[in-house]
Amino acid sequence: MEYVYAALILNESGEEINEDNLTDVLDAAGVDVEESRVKALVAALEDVDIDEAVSEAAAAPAAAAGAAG
Amino acid sequence: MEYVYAALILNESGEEINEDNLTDVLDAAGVDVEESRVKALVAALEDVDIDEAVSEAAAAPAAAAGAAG
Amino acid sequence: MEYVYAALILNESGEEINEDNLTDVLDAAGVDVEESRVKALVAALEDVDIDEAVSEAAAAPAAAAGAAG
Amino acid sequence: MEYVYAALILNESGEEINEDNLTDVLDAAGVDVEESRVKALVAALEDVDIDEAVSEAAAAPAAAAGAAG
Amino acid sequence: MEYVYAALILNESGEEINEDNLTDVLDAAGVDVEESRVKALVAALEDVDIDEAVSEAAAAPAAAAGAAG
Amino acid sequence: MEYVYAALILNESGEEINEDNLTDVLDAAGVDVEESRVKALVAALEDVDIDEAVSEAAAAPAAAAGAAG
Amino acid sequence: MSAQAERKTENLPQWKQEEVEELSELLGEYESVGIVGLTGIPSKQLQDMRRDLYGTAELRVSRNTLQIRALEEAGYDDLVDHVEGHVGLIATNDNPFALYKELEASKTPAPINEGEVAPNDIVIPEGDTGVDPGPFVGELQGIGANARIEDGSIQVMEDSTVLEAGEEVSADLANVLNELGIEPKEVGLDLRAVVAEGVLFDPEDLDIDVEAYESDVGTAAARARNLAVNAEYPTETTVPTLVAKATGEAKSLGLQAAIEDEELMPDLVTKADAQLRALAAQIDDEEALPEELQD
Repeated sequence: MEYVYAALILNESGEEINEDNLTDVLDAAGVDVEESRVKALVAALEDVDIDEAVSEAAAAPAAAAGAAG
Repeated sequence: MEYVYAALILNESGEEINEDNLTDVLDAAGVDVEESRVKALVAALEDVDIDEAVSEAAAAPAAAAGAAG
Repeated sequence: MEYVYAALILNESGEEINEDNLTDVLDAAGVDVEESRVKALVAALEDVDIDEAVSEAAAAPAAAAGAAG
Repeated sequence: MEYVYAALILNESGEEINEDNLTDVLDAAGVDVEESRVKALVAALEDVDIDEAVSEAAAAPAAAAGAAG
Repeated sequence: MEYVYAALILNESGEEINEDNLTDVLDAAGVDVEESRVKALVAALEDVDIDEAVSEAAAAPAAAAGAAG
Repeated sequence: MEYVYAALILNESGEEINEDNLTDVLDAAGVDVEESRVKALVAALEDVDIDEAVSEAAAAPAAAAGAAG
Repeated sequence: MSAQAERKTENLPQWKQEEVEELSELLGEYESVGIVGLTGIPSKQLQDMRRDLYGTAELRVSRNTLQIRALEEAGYDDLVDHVEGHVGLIATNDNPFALYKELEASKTPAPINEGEVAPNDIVIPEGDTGVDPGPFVGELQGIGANARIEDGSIQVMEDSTVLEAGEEVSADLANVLNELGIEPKEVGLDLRAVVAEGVLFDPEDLDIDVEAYESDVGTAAARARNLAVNAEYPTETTVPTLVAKATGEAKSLGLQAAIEDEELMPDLVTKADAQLRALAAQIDDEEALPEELQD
């Protein structure tokens, strides 16, 4: 999951989500970085609106919470 | 949320969640790190079982995802 | 809600929720304190288990966490 | 809640919700009126649109907290 | 609803819900009291468990408020 | 949560949410104030619309309550 | 006593005059006076009813002409039109709504006979009649019920209205109803009108919907709660809600601002996880997904 979190941090800091930046973040966290996964993630996120995806996680829980209650 | 993401990366890589490590990760992501937030985060996480918090979350998402869909 | 927030701070700090303490907290926050509202709150809280009320709110399921976005 | 009911009657009869009127209504109902509670109610209602406030659902605590969480 | 509110005050003050008491409360609130409505209310409430109806309303505030709207 | 409540009181009284004011409020409540937490709180709230964040807590309950029922 | 009434009374024999006077005096002693229908009540049962009312209301039966005179003398002219058929006078200090409720509750079902007029629609209910197959199915069909033989007995397929209110009961219908044990009449004191402190109430006015009042009580309570909570007025009832609301608000703020508070951390971690999963759900490439989230 650490690769995706790294992407989320970059998204918040406003830095570009590219191979170098992801690798830097993961390196700093002591992760043994796999280049192919970084590549794949960068490619996969190219067309994704991260803010929208993340905020959708926010929208649902009211219902979930209700159901849980 | 970037501070929380950073802590979660460290949690996954197995590194200690301390001020230095958090600062390194955030720095690498280009975050303008505020020492006080890092301190507060380390203190706040001291008694929290992160894996437990995550696995509880994992139980719910089905409902959430459905609603979000 | 400032009167209720003030009561909750006192509850967490372990201080007694009485008129003097509430007034002090609200004064410190620059609130133009109305004595009657303080009195009414103290009276209403007399028979209420505040921790129970708080923990009921906190029982908020994990799923809810996403809600905040 | 008798103080609140008294305010609601005055609201419906079109009389002003002030200390005197509230006291009169509560007196007539045999309530041992506490001045501070009357004052507090008048203060609390000062800037409130009563007709709107009565129909707006007051948070259902447990569930509400969940959603908020 | 002013007649019902008046009955609820009497219920809380522990006074009997009869024509005289209701009329007194409503009079004090400046309501132009209709005797037949008072009579009908007294007769109807004879068969209503007021405390139960009140606490049921508390259990489902959202729904109740909707009805009130 | 006392730090958060303190911020909420200041928000309602219209005072600035800065380190001094927060410390004053918490002091008055008998809280043993940690400077770094105060700093962290101020930093965390810097770009947050508090009223909006608070009102989101209020927005959900009706639905949640319904589902919970 | 009006002059006209006086004149009428003068023309009556002594015993009738006395009865009218006694009745009108009685009516004058009570706050409310009403007319009750007595149709179909056997005299023995009427005695019992009169006794049951003792302490609540006084029931008097007399010739209609005398009842009318008495009503006129006591100033209850509004009720005169309601003196029709087999009726009595009822007088009470009770709330007329309560009296109506009490009288309605005391009504009992009774069979209806050939030649009687149906007081309400007569319905043969859907279901198993419990009658073995035989000519009875034809009798049911003959009076207009949708009946057939099924599972070894005679069944009524749907609620069937076999006579409308105001129509006369035929011999065939009376037989069928008797066979099925259906008692379509409600027999008892039938309050037709009441004058209470000068106001005339008819049964429609008096038939209060207790459930509606009960729901009003709930609505009133909910509205008061809403107001108290929304106006932040603390009472024993609303303080738990206010506390919960304040807690919820603090939590909402804490989570949105990602405030580093020990209490909030579990939820913040959960939130981060939820966001990660939401983002992962947008990723099509398995290769790019964390192992935990690969299918």
